[in-house]
Amino acid sequence: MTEFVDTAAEAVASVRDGSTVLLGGFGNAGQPMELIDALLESGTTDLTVVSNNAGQGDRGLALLIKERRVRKVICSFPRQSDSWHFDAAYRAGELELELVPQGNLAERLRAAGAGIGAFFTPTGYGTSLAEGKETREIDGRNYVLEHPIRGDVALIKALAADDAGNLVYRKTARNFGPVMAAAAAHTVVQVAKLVPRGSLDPENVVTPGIYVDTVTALTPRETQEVEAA
Amino acid sequence: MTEFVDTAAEAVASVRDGSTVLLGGFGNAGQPMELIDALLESGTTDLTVVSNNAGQGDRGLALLIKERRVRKVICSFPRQSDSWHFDAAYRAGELELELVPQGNLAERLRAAGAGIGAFFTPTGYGTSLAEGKETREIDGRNYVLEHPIRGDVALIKALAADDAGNLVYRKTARNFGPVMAAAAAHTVVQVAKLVPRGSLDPENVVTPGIYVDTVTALTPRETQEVEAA
Amino acid sequence: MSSQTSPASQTSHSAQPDDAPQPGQPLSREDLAKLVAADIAPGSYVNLGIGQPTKVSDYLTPEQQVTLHTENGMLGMGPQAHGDDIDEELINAGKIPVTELPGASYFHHADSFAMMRGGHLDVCVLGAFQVSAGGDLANWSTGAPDAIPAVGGAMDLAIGAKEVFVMMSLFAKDGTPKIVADCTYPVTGLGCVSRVYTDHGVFLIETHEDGPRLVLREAYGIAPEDLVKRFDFPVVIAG
Amino acid sequence: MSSQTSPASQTSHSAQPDDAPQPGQPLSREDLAKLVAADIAPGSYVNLGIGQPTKVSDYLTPEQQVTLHTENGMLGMGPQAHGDDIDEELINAGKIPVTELPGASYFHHADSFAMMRGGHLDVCVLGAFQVSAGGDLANWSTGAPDAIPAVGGAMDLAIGAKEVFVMMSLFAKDGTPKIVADCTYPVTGLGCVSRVYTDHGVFLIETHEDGPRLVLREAYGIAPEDLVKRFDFPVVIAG
Repeated sequence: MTEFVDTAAEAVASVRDGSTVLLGGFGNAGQPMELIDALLESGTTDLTVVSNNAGQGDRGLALLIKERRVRKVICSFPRQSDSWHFDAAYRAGELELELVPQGNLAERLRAAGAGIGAFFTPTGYGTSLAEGKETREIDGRNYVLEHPIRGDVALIKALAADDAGNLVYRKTARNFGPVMAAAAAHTVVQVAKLVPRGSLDPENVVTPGIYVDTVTALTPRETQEVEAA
Repeated sequence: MTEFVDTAAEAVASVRDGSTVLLGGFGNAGQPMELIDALLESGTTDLTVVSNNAGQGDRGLALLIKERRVRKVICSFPRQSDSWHFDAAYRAGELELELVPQGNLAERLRAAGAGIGAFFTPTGYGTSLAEGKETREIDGRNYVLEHPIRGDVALIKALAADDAGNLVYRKTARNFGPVMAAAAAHTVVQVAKLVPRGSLDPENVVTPGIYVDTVTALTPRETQEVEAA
Repeated sequence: MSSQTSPASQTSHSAQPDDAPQPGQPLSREDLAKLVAADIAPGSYVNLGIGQPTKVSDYLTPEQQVTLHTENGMLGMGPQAHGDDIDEELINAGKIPVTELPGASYFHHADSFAMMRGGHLDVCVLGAFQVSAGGDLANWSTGAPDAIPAVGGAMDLAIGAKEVFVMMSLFAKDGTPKIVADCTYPVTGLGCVSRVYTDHGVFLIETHEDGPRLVLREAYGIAPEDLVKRFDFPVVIAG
Repeated sequence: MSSQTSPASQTSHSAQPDDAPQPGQPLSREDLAKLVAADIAPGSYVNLGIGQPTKVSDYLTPEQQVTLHTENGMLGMGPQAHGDDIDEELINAGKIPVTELPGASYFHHADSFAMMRGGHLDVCVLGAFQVSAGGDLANWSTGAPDAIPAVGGAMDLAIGAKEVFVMMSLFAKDGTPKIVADCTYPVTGLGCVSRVYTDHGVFLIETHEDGPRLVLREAYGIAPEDLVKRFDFPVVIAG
């Protein structure tokens, strides 16, 4: 059952030292910035972070890396024009990197949530990122065997949650949210608004509440109910 | 690009003798009855049909089987109180059956659409339905290797399509539609209504038009536009 | 299907007098459903299999806030539909028309079975032909040579929840327990059952370092000491 | 990045006089984008990679009814957003704010990459460091030992469409062709490229029974016969 908490600090209390944390977002779109700030504030460390990027500028994941709270990053695209904190930590040998093609990252997360033990993907076959991995030819095409990526906690962002924990997202901010919600043992969501049970059309729910453990709204509930979707 | 045709007969013209046809539906919900009737009318034969059930009563798939137009059925639940045409053909040795657990059926179709070469699933491990299949223990759990099921043509039913071919479904009639649409080389959809481009909220599209090749509406377009979602 | 057992059908292991005090009566099918419902933790996501398990929903209370899943693509399923509420596009896995509760959601078959396979449901309640002492489940096929096979979602359900509860009558028509050392019917899944609710007793299949252990939590209509003697393998009486 | 080649950089294979008639000029970047756009079949679903390929969208006509995919979860992407239309939750794979066209749809990352991996896109247009004569693509890493690696969706895009078009300048700064016998840069995908659009020529990589064949469809700013001599492996001139 989904719990609703008032602050981002309470929401991230399930993250422990050494946890694997799935962080939603593609660039800034869908990045749960307030939850990451609360994680920074909480002092938890020795984290493995799974995210498409490895932090930009001087906020969010970039600050977690700057403060050396991240032991390892599993991502597809760490190097960006403003990823200076990642760059510094990586070059200093103080941050482990597992580089994963973006679609394999998404599918490995999906596999974790879907109870798939491993899967053969064509992406990366014959490249250095598949070195040492099992390969197989199936029906004339070559594949690499990839395994699930599970999280202890997922921190994601959605547009709205109802009282059942059902989520809807907004435009390309949806990105990794749905697969990460299913891939983590405990999923924490920051939403712009909470709406009453029954106000989301059951046909349009993207992430059912079964995948959502903790929700926090960035604005007080009272002011939001009138805007219910 | 999605084509729109006026009749179910035109819609099923892509089915050839010997085709593998994916038939949507769980029981009667989501079963594209009018497309199946047109297929019956068309005379195509020697079909391999992939569907959750194997026909009920004296309509739809049951009639295709009665007429011996189906060479093989891949399904999870052929035997029902009113599956007498399947029962008769099967007992007569005139119909091949590949029995697949329902979730493996759905996931094998999903794999076909998603370009996954094969996947390890826990479902069926240690049972007679996994006999002869490759198995593997991964992280202490036992899995069976399953391969994609691809269709030449998918025949499915949806609630509405817009001019871009985007689909929305209705309640539990959604069932196999989305995965079958992606798993077939050519996807044919019967819809209750056609709506103008832009009238489906992009957040709520379930099957994007890229998966939809042919659409036919069961009622004339003119009378439907006013009811656009 | 529940078969009352006569003393004559008891095995020779039974050394206790047949007239030992019986704590109450065997459970009726309704009482069994009530018991299972009461054992489901508040806030759980639950799939109730076709047949006897469906009855559990009659005894779930609103306070429990249990969300029902049906594998044909829905969470938040309500009671069976009647009369004008019947909608042939809103059915459960048994193809019976049902209703939709506020907070429901629909999804396609691959997403629905991913939800089960991924271990997100808390409890799945299933019927069975047999359960082994180690938690193997047999409920999809009698193995009769002339039977037309059909599996549906049985094998997915068997591995599709954090806990799998089985509901069945304890004894077969010949008086032998349907909890067995090894399943003689074709199995649906291995080591997947965690509890067995029967008319004569509730059994827990516990995981221990030295393997699974079959524990009798409570007996109904028969003394625990007598009940465990009906098995030709060890059954621990909960202390 | 386009490097004009001087006669001095031509290989010794060149026996033709340097002043042979040149059919027109090498293609500008704009002309190249125009050419690619014109080659995309009407009604296609297309993914345009970051950088030079993005320019192709400027030359797609409404009559072509091309639907653009962006791998971060959208079909029906419109042009870049400006001013008040900028929405940081509506971006393309290059993280540039874009717009939404009527008929668009949003989906999550696993669904988006399933769409690519499953071969549903008709065309993907990518930049490259090198392409091999057999269609291997190298566009994700220079292989420099001190570089921080980043792959993003490059390897998924390489195998993620029915046809993969590459757009690049034909010659490297040292004058050697970037279509090579074997890639010296780390590969992104094997045998995945079907056409290479360059300033000096358009090349088709055809599949034949005896293996892939590199065909020069048209040369720009240089005679076809001269162009093929710049390669140290066979290039067939389209007849």
